[in-house]
Amino acid sequence: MLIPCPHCGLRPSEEFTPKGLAEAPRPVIGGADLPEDATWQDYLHTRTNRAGDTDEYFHHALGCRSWVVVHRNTLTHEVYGATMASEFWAQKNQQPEQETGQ
Amino acid sequence: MSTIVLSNPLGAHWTAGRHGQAEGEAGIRATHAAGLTIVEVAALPGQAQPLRAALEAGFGMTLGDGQPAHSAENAVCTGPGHYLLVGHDVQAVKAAVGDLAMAVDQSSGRVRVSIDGPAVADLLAKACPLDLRAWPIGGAQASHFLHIACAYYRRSEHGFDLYFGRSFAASAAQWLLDAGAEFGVEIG
Amino acid sequence: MSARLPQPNRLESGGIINRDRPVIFTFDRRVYQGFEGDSLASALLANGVKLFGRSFKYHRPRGILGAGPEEPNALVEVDHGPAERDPNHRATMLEIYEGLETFSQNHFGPLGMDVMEVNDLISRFLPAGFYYKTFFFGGLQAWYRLYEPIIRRAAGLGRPPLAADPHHYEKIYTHADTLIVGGGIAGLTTALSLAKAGQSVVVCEERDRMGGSALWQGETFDGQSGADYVNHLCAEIEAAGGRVLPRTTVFGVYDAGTFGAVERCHDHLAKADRRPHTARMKYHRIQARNIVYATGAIERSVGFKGNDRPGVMLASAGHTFLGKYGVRVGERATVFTTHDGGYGTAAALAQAGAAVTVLDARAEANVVIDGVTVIKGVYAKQAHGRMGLRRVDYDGASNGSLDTDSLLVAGGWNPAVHLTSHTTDRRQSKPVYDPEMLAFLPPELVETEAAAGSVTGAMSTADCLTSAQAAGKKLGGKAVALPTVASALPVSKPMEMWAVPGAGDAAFLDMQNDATVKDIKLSAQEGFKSVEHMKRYTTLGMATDQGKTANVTGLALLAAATGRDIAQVGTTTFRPPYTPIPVGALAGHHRQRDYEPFRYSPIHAWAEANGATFMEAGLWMRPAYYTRPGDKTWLDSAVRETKATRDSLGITDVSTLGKIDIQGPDAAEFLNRLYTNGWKTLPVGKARYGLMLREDGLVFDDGTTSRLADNHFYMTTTTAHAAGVMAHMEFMHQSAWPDLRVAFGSVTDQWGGLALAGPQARACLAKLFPDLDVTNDGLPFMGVLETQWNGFTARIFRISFSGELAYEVAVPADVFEAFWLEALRVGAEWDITPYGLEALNIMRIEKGHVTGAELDGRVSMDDVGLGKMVSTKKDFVGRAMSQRAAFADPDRAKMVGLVAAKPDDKIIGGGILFASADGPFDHTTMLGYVTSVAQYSPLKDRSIALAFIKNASDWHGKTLYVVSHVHGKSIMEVHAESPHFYDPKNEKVMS
Amino acid sequence: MADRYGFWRLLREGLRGHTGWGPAWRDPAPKAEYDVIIIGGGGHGLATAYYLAKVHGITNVAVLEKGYLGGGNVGRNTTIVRSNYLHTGNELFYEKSLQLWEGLSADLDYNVMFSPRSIINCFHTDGQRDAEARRGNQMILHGADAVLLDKEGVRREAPLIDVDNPRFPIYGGLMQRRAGTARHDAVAWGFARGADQRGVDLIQNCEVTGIDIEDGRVTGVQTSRGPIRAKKVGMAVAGSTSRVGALAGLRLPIESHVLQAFVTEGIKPMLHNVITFGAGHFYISQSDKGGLVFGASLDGYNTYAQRGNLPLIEHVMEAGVSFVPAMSKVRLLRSWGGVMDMSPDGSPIIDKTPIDGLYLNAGWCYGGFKATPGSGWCFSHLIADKPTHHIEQLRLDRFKTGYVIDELGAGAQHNLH
Ligand SMILES: Cc1cc2nc3c(=O)[nH]c(=O)nc-3n(C[C@H](O)[C@H](O)[C@H](O)COP(=O)(O)OP(=O)(O)OC[C@H]3O[C@@H](n4cnc5c(N)ncnc54)[C@H](O)[C@@H]3O)c2cc1C
Ligand SMILES: NC(=O)c1ccc[n+]([C@@H]2O[C@H](COP(=O)([O-])OP(=O)(O)OC[C@H]3O[C@@H](n4cnc5c(N)ncnc54)[C@H](O)[C@@H]3O)[C@@H](O)[C@H]2O)c1
Ligand SMILES: Cc1cc2nc3c(=O)[nH]c(=O)nc-3n(C[C@H](O)[C@H](O)[C@H](O)COP(=O)(O)O)c2cc1C
Ligand SMILES: [Zn+2]
Repeated sequence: MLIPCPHCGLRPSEEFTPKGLAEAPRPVIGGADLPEDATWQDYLHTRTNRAGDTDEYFHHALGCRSWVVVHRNTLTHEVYGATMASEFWAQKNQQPEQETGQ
Repeated sequence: MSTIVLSNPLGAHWTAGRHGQAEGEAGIRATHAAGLTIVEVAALPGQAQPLRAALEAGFGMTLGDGQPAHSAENAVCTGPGHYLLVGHDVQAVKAAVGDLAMAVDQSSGRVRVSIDGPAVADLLAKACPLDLRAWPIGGAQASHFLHIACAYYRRSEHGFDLYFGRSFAASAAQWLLDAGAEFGVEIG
Repeated sequence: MSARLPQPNRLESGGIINRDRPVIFTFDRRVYQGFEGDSLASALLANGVKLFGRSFKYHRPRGILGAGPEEPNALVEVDHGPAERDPNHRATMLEIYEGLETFSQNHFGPLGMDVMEVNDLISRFLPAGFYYKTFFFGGLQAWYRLYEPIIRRAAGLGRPPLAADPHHYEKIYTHADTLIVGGGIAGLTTALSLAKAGQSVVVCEERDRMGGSALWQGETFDGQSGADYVNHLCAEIEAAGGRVLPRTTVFGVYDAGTFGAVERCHDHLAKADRRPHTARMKYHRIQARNIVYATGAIERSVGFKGNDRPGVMLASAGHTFLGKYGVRVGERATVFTTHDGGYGTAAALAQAGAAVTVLDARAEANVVIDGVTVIKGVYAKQAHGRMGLRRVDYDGASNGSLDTDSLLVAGGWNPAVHLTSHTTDRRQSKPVYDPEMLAFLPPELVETEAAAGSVTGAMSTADCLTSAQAAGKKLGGKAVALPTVASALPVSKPMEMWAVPGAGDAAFLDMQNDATVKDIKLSAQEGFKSVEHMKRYTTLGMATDQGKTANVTGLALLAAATGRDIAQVGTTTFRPPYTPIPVGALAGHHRQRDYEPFRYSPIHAWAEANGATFMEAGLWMRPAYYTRPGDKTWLDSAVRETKATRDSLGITDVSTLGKIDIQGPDAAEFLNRLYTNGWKTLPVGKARYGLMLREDGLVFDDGTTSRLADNHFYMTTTTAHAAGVMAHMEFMHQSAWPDLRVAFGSVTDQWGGLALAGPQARACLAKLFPDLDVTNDGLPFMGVLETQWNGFTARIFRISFSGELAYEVAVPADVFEAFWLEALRVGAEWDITPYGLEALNIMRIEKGHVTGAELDGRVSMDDVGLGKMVSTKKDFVGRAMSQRAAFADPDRAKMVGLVAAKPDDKIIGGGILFASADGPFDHTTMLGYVTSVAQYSPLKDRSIALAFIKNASDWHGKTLYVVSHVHGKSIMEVHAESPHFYDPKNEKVMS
Repeated sequence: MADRYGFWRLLREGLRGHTGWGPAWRDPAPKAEYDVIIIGGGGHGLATAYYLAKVHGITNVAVLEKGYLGGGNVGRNTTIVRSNYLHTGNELFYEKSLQLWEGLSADLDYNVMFSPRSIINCFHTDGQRDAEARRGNQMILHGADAVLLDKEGVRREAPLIDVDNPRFPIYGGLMQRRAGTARHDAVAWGFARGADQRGVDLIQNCEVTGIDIEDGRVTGVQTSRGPIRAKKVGMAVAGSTSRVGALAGLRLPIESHVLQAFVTEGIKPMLHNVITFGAGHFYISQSDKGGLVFGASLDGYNTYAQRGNLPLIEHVMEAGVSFVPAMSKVRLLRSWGGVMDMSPDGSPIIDKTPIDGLYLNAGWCYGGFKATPGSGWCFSHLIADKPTHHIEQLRLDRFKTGYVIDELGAGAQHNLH
């Protein structure tokens, strides 16, 4: 598998460490308040785990050390692109979610 | 001060002279630069462009664009807004980057081995996953050398600088000699 | 050059072997001669050898079926000796060289008299899956001790090597625009078309040379022989910058244009000719935008009784031995064919002087060849001749018997579609059955793929060339001038005959695994109707050849047995590797010593020279203890080092700790979010102990972090977690808090660090830094100073892991060895003693400090007594989840200290705690467990330990029992107390 | 039972040309309604149906399988059976399962070839030894067996292991003698035949495409072969858990990852035990046919494709040759993958769902083959409203409460387990 690191370009997957699906952002907490339990469950444990298009965290550990969110298909292993993790959630908030995959 | 002997990070096998295949011209010539100043610079969020401008202004270098990115001979780009500045005074670098970036001395932390010679492409094909055809002279890439993280800088058609973490350098040196044995390695 | 030995089946001329280079080799210790360019199979056939091996299950005598990688029968062992022995070489792929030694396999007794052949006699009791139905009488022990060992001994083919492989292997990253798989005429033509268009191409050919069928079919190309024309094509491809790699099997297709190929570099060379420093095999990880499947087609046999007898082979194999090697496989040959193609082989054999009869399954066939008898409308009913074919019975429109020494079967062609379906899920399509061609053809290909040659179902060479032209065009190639082919090879579609009427027992499909026509029927009868069930039940296609000649026939017969179409039945899944490849070839360089890199401290060489024994942690080699004269055991060393430190002065290397430099206006805020405690108020010039949780609320790592300036921190982590902490920080910063104005980098390798510990630590430090105020006021506990040592930056941290008055001093790694030696020199006055991890372990256990043994990823802050280190005024990683019910459960085990009741007892790590020595010992009565043990604590003059136990503080002052069943059910009395045995008020570290 | 297997039967059939063997299971058309539907004809689904019929007398049961029986992970795993767990939540369950394995062939009248050839987990440091000693002790306290071997003990048991490995020397190993391997396909087929004989309908090529729920209660399923009503529905779909769960509107704590496995050409016996190489997450055994069967860790990325990629393959081979140097020349015959239902703590879930009558059996990661009989046993009890203590801690809500069962201590990241 090749992963298009936004900084480095197409690189073989062994340079990356995958972490898991990026389905929900880390809940933001103001001060000492705890968020709803469900948001934390969504962040840490529960997953839609779609068979089709997904977003997934990869760390370019043997490369530029960026965390990237890779947009890919879990049925075909097609990779559509990748976004820097640092930009991913901000961009996501701007665009209404497009429902793709199955 | 100058009486202090810098210790050799490359291990006992890295000795001057010919290694591996002994006949003919050495396929690989390798050198290690001891005592080189290396400063790691990392831009704060949003400051990558200003940092680049500051480096270009401060050191009169041109940092190219595109992939592989933003490198000059003594400014090796290893990540977004991330450089190894080589051969510059540590304080001068700190002064140049000011509040735009982290700057930290890595002169001891990184080891540079430079390789050259007709078999360099064949050697790299054993160790580095990157396609040399898409790698311009003057381009830097952060990748790996066999299993060891390595930042590369391409100086010329056959000339590459390899930057390893110091604690890995002895294994890297050993593996470089293993992979190069077929071609003959001359350590200068 | 040695004398010529007779080779009875070798023709005077013909073939592309080098007759000027005779080669001597052995098979089962008999000496034979062949020629350079021979395969073991061709050379032995030339010498009249028919028997090559024994089948897997019934131990039937077997000869040669194919001439290439499809060969199921003729597997041999090469070389001997525990390390050199190399089993399961296909004789058809093994090139002979001077001095080659080969041995037949899988027989008990000589190859000709294998006692295991009784299996063949009782084969009627050993149908497919027989073992599922029996062998359970007597229960588990009977199976394990009685039946299974018998099955095991019988299983397997070759004998395994029993020592490390002396050869070396390499991985090569190979890049190209287009990979062409198959160096036949089609692959080469496509390659040339692409190379001419400026693409970089690599052509991989599994066999010993490029050319494929063109090397034996006897056709001419613009008047040139096949071999010459192939050489011409290769030269042109190379001239255009392309590469051709013979002896290179493309074994698998992976995602995004990644392909695996293995090149055999040594196996064909005499040992003296193998260049030193070069690899036996090269594994090419190929990255290419496009792929061309030009893999050709593999011939199939027909199911009839005795179709496995030595002397029965595929027509294309017999033809290859003749055309490529100049070996005539028989004098009285019979060709059994279902299509016109068999006549080409018949003609070639007749021309070579054999008496040939063709049995044509078709009633109306109209190919006529001079001197060849043709019997139409008949099929081979049974072949006779246990050790070598003698006779074949035929039946059908007429019946009779023929005396014959070779039977060449042309049952049709199976395009080698394997690679096209390694990533079927990518296209959601599988190979498609073409009922006209009676073959599975490649599925519809995507734009980066093309297929060329007989793999597409094209039959004549001219059609193959046209398809190659088209494949080149699809991928952007230039037109190439196609040669005029002069061919005497008739082609036609085959007649559908998978097995002859009445075939059952002893009509073999999978020759190696002995799966018969009958087994397929039985499988269907027993409800194993899915093709995958049939495969697994009969093991058809699961042998070393992966059913290259058998699979399609098997599923066609299954279709018939279950009343379905072949297309409905479908194929089983093709999987990598295409043909078997040594495990070692894929491991390449990274094995044993070189499995992973070592990380070395800057004083590694010094430690090695000074008696250190090392311990691995996070790839680092860390000194565990230094053996000195008088130390009898490691414990002697560790206790000596401990006492010296506690009494006077110890020194240890802490260079391996993870170190992270953190800078930026939000650095303190960043730390606040990473650590559980507060960081904003930490003054410049001070260090603080910090605990990091994972997001699930459990402890991740600990360490001290120092504030060097308002916006500048220096963090340390444990050695084992350094890489993980760095990745975690990068993740949190980039994914959760990208706006925090902070940047950081690992400086682990930049700094060498040592700790001076013990009552004389301050005196020693003062001597190292004479200009510095290192008094308790000048450098108080948790104080940090940055200074110079011989012109190099030095950082001094007054922190202590050992529990003694201690300082950690870091200097750049380049000068660390010099600094270390200097410390040893000035410390000599106080008998400075280097100590390793074992002594450190004793001291930190005495002090009640935790390490990875306690922080095992399952404990909370509270569990290790650090629950107070939580700032409730802020968010931090793990805070939310540590509010979950389980964290407040009073039953959670927490840390406690243990002291052995008897001075000579050594507490056992991993022992379980119970309240009573009398049991019962089970999971309901267990209270806790031991994590870290000091086998001897000078402080307590006996063994002590850290442990976790329910209601920990209730146990202080009470007696417990450490029980370890895995240590001979040892039961040991211990006393529980606070884990902070040593200097609980921290007077020493503050002194 | 009418169609009993055994030596004499084989002899008789051998003499009369094997014409008397009936189908191992029927090929029934789905009925309109069942008491219980099990989704998934893998090991767990088939075992659940078998025990529902055998132990609870509930025979109006259908197992719906989208492909062919046993074609999922039960048919593609490395067949290791063991009960060497640390935590009570797992050990109670897996030891029960191991005990069922020990009598399984006789119980099923089908030779599943369970072979207690022992497993040895090798360790490389003193700290790891203590952790393994603790595990061994806890196993014994739960009624299992364990032996702590030193370096020489490992050498004796498995002479081809490179215990003196210069990179990661082996200090010793934790051995469980009762552990071993079984013939994967036979397990699926044996349970299938046993269930079928007791009246269970095994329906192949029948994909569940919807789960019908009325008023919070399950009423049936939609399938590629039409709707089927049911009073209770049990999910045992391993790698497809999230997809099937979604049909009932459930979002579950599961990611799908691929684990690759490898088999070499058959060779004469060279390894007796199942052995694992801690430093490389590598494990290996030799099958009765003579193939070395081995694997290591996940590829790491999420996928539903039953295949992996080269970087992991290279890693596995490197670890293998480092651990068992003699395997370098042995040829790899085939490699494949299976889709794992990875839970956040690496331990399974056998529990009710928030929907009445819908039951969940999932989270098997790469350890569910050994669980097959135990899982079927416990799941059938749960569905029959007689839950057993073995699954007390394998709860779905444990991620909310924090009572996770984390054998590795790796934390809430699915692909680390
Ligand atoms: C490579 C590999 C190695 C492994 N090694 C081991 C090991 O050594 N030891 C061990 O204990 N475990 C091992 N495992 C894990 C073990 O195989 C699994 O955990 C276990 O088999 C899962 O349970 P199962 O048998 O019921 O799953 P499966 O056999 O996968 O059964 C699930 C079934 O559900 C079906 N299904 C899915 N969706 C639907 C639908 N919508 N409708 C109808 N049917 C559906 C599937 O087709 C499948 O047949 C390994 C797994 C793999 C992949
Ligand atoms: N009637 C038919 O279907 C039929 C059958 C056989 C041959 N032919 C003749 O074959 C010629 C066609 O040439 P072609 O090039 O299509 O086939 P070919 O058989 O000549 O060449 C294919 C080559 O691909 C190689 N190969 C296959 N899989 C490989 C892999 N995974 N890795 C590396 N190499 C691999 C084979 O070793 C073979 O040499 C024509 O002359 C045609 O007449 C036709
Ligand atoms: C324990 C075990 C042993 C296997 N042995 C063989 C074998 O000897 N030959 C073979 O071709 N495949 C063997 N396989 C692999 C199967 O052929 C098949 O690849 C696997 O079950 C996955 O199915 P799939 O490839 O059809 O997807 C074995 C599989 C397992 C689980
Ligand atoms: Zn990158």
